[in-house]
Amino acid sequence: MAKTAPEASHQRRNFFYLFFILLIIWLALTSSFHWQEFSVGILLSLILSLILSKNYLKLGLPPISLKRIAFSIAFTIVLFIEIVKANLDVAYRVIHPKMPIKPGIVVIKTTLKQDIAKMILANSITLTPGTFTLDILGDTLLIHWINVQSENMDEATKIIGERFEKYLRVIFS
Amino acid sequence: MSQTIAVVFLAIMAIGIFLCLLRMLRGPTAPDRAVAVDTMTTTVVALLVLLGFVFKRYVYLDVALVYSLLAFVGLVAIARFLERGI
Amino acid sequence: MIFVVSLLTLLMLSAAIAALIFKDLMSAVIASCMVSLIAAILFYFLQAPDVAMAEASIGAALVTAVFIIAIRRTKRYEE
Amino acid sequence: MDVFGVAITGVGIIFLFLGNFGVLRLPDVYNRIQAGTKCTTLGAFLTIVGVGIMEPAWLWKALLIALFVLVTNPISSHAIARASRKSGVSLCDRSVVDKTKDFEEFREKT
Repeated sequence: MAKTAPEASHQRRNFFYLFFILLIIWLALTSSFHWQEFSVGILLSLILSLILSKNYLKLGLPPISLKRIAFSIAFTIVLFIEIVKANLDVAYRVIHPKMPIKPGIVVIKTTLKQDIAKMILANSITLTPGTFTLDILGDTLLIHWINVQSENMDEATKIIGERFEKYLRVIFS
Repeated sequence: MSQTIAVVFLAIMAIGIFLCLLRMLRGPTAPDRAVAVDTMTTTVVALLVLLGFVFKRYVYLDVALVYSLLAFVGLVAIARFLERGI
Repeated sequence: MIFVVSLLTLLMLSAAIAALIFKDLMSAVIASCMVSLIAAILFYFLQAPDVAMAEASIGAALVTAVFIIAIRRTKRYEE
Repeated sequence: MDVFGVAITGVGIIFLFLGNFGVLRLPDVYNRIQAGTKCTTLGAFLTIVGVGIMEPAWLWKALLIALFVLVTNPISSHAIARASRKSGVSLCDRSVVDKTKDFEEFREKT
């Protein structure tokens, strides 16, 4: 079956991503750098990524570059800080005798296009203070908010989604 | 880590599991009970890793690894069934 | 340590009794999932990690899925 | 190093306990999922990493388990939340706003 040129390069890129991820998982699992273990790991991840790399075509993973790596590291740091803040927030609301909650369900919009970017955004929203993704359809997300600050869609988008979206937009542009 | 601290940590986690079980017994609807099991799964994974440390066996980490991947499958099956609507 | 083991045994017993008395079969499946979770920890305490691994994979994933398929073929509530 | 690992493990266990307590205490399903996801994710992460710090030979495998927990926990909670919304569990009395209707209209339009 003949392939167009962009599709072939896309598949090659997916192959390299999958190969490195599988190799890192193998190294963490065995925790040894003996050459026998290492070569078996390389062989296995080569075979698996040759078989499976076709299945990830529709995810739309972008090519790698220095800027994207820098923004990914910044995104990870921001995410971790937000997770810690979220925990302190939930702990305060649980321990407080009167339970200061004001729950509600709001709708927000996103400008991201790829499915994998939306998935990362939804999972990050789940782990950040007071918000939880209930459903997703196209570019609309349904959010449960434990302490509603704004019922308007644009304001809610600015408060909830913007702090991650500005990183993800660069990474997946 | 001394034995006393380990036992105190394990006891706190066991009491946490007890709280989840109370929610499972009281929960008015089926999703409430599923949430209790979901919370308990994560607690149990952490408990298995800590228990492996207390017994000083490297092999015990594999059980936590398998558990963290497979309990997820059971929960997603339950959620799919609830989603179809009865 | 004996406190933790006895507490976990009591929890497992109460979850098993709950699985018996629930009228909603879906809740009973969730309770039996919880029983196998605690059983895995108890096998761990008895120094049998292989049995714990089998219990974890079969009890939490496989048996739950089989029960759910069975409930879908029949009905959910017990009279 | 040992004291540092014990401290991290202790903080993680406190968060795990608070998550379990929140599951028991909060009023309806969605609030319970919030407590049960956030607190237990960070709690399990810190506990597992703390064990990895106390025993440096285990660190890589512990990090792998922590990564699996970090990835799978939001997905399973999201599946349960979606299922409870579809099966018609209502919000508690203290809720202030419910925009679900807008979302359903949007679903029918597309």
